[in-house]
Amino acid sequence: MTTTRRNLFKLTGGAAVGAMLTPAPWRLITDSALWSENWPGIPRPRRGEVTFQFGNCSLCPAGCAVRARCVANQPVSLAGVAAHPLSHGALCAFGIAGHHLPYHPGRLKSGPAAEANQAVRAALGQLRGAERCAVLDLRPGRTASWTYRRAMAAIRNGVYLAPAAPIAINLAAAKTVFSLGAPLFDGWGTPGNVIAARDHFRLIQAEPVESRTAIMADLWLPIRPGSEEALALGIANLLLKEKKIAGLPAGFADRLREFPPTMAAMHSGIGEQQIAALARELQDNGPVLVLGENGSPYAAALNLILGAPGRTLVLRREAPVPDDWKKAAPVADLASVPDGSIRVLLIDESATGEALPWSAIQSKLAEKAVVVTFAWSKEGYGRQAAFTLPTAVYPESLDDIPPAVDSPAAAFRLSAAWVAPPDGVVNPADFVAGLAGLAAKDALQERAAAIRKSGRGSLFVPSSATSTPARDVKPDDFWKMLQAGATWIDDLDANAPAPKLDVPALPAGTASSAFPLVVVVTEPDTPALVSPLLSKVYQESNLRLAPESVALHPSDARACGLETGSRARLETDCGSVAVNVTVDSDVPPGVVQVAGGPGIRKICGASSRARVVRS
Amino acid sequence: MANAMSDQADKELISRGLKRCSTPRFVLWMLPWVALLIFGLYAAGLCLVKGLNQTNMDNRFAFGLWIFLDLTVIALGAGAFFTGFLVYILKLRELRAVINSAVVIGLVCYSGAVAVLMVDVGQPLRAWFTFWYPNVHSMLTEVTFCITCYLTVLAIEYLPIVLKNRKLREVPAFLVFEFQLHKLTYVLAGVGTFLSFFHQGSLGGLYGVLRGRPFAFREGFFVWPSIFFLFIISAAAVGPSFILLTTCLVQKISRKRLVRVEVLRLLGRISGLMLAVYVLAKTVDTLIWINRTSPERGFPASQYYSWNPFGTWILFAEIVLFGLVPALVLLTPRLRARTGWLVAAAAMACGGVALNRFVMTVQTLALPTLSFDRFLSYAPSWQETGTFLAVVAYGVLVYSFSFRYFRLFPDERELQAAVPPTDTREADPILAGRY
Amino acid sequence: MTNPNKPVKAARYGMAIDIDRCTGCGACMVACAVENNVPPAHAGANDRKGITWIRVYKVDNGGDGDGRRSAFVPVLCQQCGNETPCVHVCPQQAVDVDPATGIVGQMPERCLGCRYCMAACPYHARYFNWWDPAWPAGMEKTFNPDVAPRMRGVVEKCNFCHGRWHAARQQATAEGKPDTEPVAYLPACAEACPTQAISFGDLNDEAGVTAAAARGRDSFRLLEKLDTDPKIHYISKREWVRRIADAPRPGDGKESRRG
Amino acid sequence: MLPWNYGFAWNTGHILFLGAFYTVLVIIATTVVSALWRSRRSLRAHQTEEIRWHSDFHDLPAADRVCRHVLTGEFKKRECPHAFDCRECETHAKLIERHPLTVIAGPDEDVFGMDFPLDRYYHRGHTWARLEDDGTVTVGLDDLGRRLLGAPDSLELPMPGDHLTANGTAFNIRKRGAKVRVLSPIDGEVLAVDGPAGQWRLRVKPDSTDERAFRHLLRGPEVKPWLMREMERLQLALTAEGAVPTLADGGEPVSDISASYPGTDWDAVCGKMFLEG
Repeated sequence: MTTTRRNLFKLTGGAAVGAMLTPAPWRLITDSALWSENWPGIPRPRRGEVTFQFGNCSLCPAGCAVRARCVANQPVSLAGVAAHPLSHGALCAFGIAGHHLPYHPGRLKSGPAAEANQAVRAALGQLRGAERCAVLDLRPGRTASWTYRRAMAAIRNGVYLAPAAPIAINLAAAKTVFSLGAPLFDGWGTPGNVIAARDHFRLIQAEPVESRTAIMADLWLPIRPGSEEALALGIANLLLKEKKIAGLPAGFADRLREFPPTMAAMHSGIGEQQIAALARELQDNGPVLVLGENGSPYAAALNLILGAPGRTLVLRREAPVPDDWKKAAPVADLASVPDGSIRVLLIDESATGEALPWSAIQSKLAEKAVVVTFAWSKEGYGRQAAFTLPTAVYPESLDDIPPAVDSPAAAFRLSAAWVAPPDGVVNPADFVAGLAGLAAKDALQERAAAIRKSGRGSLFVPSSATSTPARDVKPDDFWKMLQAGATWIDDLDANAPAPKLDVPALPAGTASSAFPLVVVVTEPDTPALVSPLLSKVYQESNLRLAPESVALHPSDARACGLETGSRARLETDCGSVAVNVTVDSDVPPGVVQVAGGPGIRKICGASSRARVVRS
Repeated sequence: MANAMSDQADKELISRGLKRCSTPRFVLWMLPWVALLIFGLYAAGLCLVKGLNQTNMDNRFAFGLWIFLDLTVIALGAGAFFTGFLVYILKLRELRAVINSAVVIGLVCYSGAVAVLMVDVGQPLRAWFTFWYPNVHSMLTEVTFCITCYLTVLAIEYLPIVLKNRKLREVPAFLVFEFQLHKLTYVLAGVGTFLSFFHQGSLGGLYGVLRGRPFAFREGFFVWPSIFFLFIISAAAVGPSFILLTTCLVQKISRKRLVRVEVLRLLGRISGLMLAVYVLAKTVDTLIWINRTSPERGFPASQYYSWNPFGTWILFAEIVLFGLVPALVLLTPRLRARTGWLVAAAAMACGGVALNRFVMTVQTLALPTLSFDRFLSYAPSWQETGTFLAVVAYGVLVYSFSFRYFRLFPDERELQAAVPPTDTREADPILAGRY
Repeated sequence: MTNPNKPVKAARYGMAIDIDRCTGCGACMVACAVENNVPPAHAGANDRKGITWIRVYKVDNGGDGDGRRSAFVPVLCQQCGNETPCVHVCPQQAVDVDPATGIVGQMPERCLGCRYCMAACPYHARYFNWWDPAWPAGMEKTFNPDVAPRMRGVVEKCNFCHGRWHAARQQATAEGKPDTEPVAYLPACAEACPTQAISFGDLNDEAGVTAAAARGRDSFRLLEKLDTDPKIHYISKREWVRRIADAPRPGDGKESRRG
Repeated sequence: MLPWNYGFAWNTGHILFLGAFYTVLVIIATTVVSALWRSRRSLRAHQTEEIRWHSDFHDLPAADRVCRHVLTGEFKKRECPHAFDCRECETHAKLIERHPLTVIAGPDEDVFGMDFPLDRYYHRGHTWARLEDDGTVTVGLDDLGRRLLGAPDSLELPMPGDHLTANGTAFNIRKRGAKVRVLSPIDGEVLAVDGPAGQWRLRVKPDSTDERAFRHLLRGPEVKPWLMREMERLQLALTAEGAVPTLADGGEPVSDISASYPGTDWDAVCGKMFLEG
């Protein structure tokens, strides 16, 4: 037959129809569905060998143990270590996403290290008279802290400044915990430890707002804002009826007289009988632990009165250090330094701890002072310092984590260092040691050796979840295991003396009318950087107050002319910071509920007062 | 000169003996709508390119303006199928006078709704999945299938109207095809009725089957909840009303008599009849729902109406004010005879059905289901509104075009004999713009 | 997933969440996002446009001042077992219930983004990708390889960490266990909860702690009367907390920032 | 959707749903295809003219579709079911059997001063046909038709050899915007076109000279009543187009009517008179 065009058409047509009858074309269409999955711009997860690594979280002083699931040695998810004697497997929201920090957009990757070094050396060269070179360490007790102290001892007029370490707390020993607004269940101490001990003590929370701790408490006393003092004194009144207590600060007795239970009831809004009952309970149901905001004299006083020292407040030995480290500068308090005397100030904020208001630091600086800060981001003192040098972030930096406040025994553990830090970062300890011509590269290893040599304590190995006496571990294994996330925990020495509890001086009372609002902190102190995924709790739900934001009662908000979402300045006597405002009827009137964040924490100290100004 | 020639060419396209405004005036009339269309297309483009974050919908208000208006528009477009059904199946020949217009309206409504739906879904490229992996238990599948089929039917029904154009008709092939296709229209009308019956219903079913939303959930029989049938009846009721409205509107704008007033009254009567049935059924359904369906699922019906602004007034407005009242007006010959009443009642009927669609869409989503979530509000973004305005403009354009060049109203020519054509030279061009 | 020809001992994975133990810390929400490669919020996102497969709500007893008491309730996909509302409405079978696990699965690659399932869900446990997902440069290194990130315009929700289930199943098979037996595993949220408030397990396993907790006197389920048979059981000793299971009561509509 | 697709199952739901869907598709497709196929067939069969006439006739207002026997008063009212093709109309056959139409040869009828000789058949589209002795048929425009169109602006006549169909287009005429096709009275082949301008005729060789072939045309006694009706229609058309009626007074239509109604839409008038709708 001849191939005319007509035949050709017929052929193709027939072929097409025939093809339709086979599954082939339909299969093709079905598969094309898969192609539409590859939506442009969506990164594909990497593949690789899955391994597990152990370490400790250095985001906060708790230093919880972490198990990282790694793909090709890159941590992709973090979890607690269940059997861990200190953290008991708990990990907070920040810790769980800690492995994102190296990729945080706000993270510093390079800085003027050379220039800073030059400037500092120049300044050191021309120190006049009593002008000092100071290191401000926000998380004392680390090996790095020892390096600083040694360096400062070696440098002329060197001073080592750090916040006073609080007395260790033995939560396990407490039968009653009376908290004056301490965030026991929200970022206090070691979360896992608190939760583990929870079933053994009765928790009484006196706080104006129903914080997470208040919700978890056995008894919540919704006191009037700023009336912690009144309540404490009211209770102290009742407790002190019979016995006299030594060591109470000057003027305490006078202040006590101002607050008989009736007054306390009037101020705090808690019934007089209830206060009496509370006092009785605290007396009968010991051992008692009274917690207040950091440096609250009233909590300390009550602890003293109730005989907490030696029972719930214990003296903690420090982890051993090499003997040749002993000639080190003493730990000094910033307040003890005369004003205008610091010529060179080196601030290490790479390990978050208690933040000091810049105003307090500023007054101590000499003119032409050189301030260098070592930080993850520009958000901290970087705003004021001349030089901000980037440091390795968690989980890049190899550092040790001192025991948390609720750890009665000394501990030594290393922060996780699973990810290689960028080239631009500086190790603050090395920088400072360099100034003093000190070799501190292997400080951690030296200290580990010293600890092992002491033969004290035991070593917990997370991979096997076993504790072995330190003396049974081979010296070089000891260091290896520490690097693999092991924790050394000191033995409790039975015959340790009760700690000397000195109650801080009472603050000058009478709130100034300039700051009408009482500051209530209900969010944990957030690290300088948090994973972008925390948006789940800050932004994509209203579970937590976002960093650098405050919540006000509708009436107060109206008074300040603010509504939800408006920008404002939070002002205290320590300075001011820009914040976002949320209006919330759950916040009692007269209270400004503040979130975490370096900015806010620097200006909001213990029971401070504030005002919110529209900006 | 060229202008005159193009004007002449344009006249050649208009059917013999029909008075239509001059070409420039027609262009003048179309311009604003074209502008609106372009704006709307831009808004829709934003939603397609940047994603649905351009809208004010959110996880709780998963449906918004678009779904509400789609439901309304499709209900109004039901005139096409219902009139077709009456003319070709029930042989109600009087309605021939509006059937063409009805088809165009139907086409506009359905194609517009489908277009908006394409913007509304997050992954329009996957629209065909519904046909490929259909979940036959989903009301939405039923809707998708029926609407696409019916849109095809409408397109085919529209074809003869186009081919009858005076110029096209000169092409023998067109002439013959139109003739043959017209002979088979009754088949399409039948299919259209079948399809419409199901998708109008399943549009209601969409909400009726939401077991998790006791406000919308209804019992029913077999797979169809009661709303399924309510939607069919209400659509059939409001379809003729909408044709009535549009016809009157076109008569006003074009200043012509297009259909005999008896036809309008007939439409009104049919509408009123269906509406009455609807109101009755709706009332019974509501009572059952309040007293059995809702309480059985743990939701006392009273609470739905205690969140402002959705008080019981909305129930009253839906059933009585915009249901019973127009139904009675349309069923009262004396009132029906008065064009004012006729039109007003038809408008109210349309409003009532729109309100019903609004309630089913917006109130359903606004009401809290968990004891600890809140009553939510929602306001459409300009992109959402713009997208819908595009559909409106598109509708006006298509209709105006069809009205100018095709015979939408067969009786127009005979009727124009009766009224001496008014001189509109000094009248406002848009109003006088008789397309 | 499972071979339908084999007789499968079906599991009914579920949770028993002890509200009295929940501190509202949010670890579960973050852990979930980490595990399932959920992107961080777009700048324009809020609590109504965000994606949190598990969301902790703050609830209260409606009291004022001293009488006010609150609690935290984690809400995730309730994995309804009876006429699952979302499954029946999806027009293209992007949602299904795995008979072997009872888990309600969402197939983002087949999802059209019509959001009908979201309208159908009484627990608001489904989330739509309103934006193109975006991560800070380099953060994609931390993706979980077992879960594919979703694209814009599709719905997603909790699937009891299906990736983990799959891994567990593979391991079981590798260990030579019959693949008709349910496997034990732990979703990210349950693993992350510092107070172990979330207990996860097979509800068919009568002896299991989860099943036992779910049977307990103080256990309840949200909107049980809707008869969707949710597999998330909540536990609280407090009577007022147990009442959150009921339909909303008008007048309680307090404008709280929480939740 | 298809048995080998994901999620397909041989259960009632699928069978019912997809069954219905496919049925609908098939019905729609068949409708369109059969319409196409039929039109192809009619095009092949050169039925275009016939179809055009039918579709025109279908669009005529009912008043213009009346049966010829209504004109003569035999019926009160009756619509022509055969599109003016009485050749297959039994009713017509019976009626003319009962009393045949006899043409009384005599002086030509004078109607409104127009001449309508009775020696010929008239088509309702204003053409006439006369059977010549040589068996050919002469076809021409009748007097009213001529007066309506006057001197045409343009004229399309068929070529010799073209085939005409009864009720099909005989020729097209343009006049003052009016564009009308004039219907052919009979089937036949055009032999020649002659005659002076405006007076031209078509000489047609009819397919059959049998009486049946002319049965659908008006004759003798039918002419006058028909013409009277035509004048009414013309008047109606003119008023509809807004002209002042002048014929009512029996005034004779001038040789070129269009000239006396400059304002009117002549296209519409002619369309009506030449049954083009």
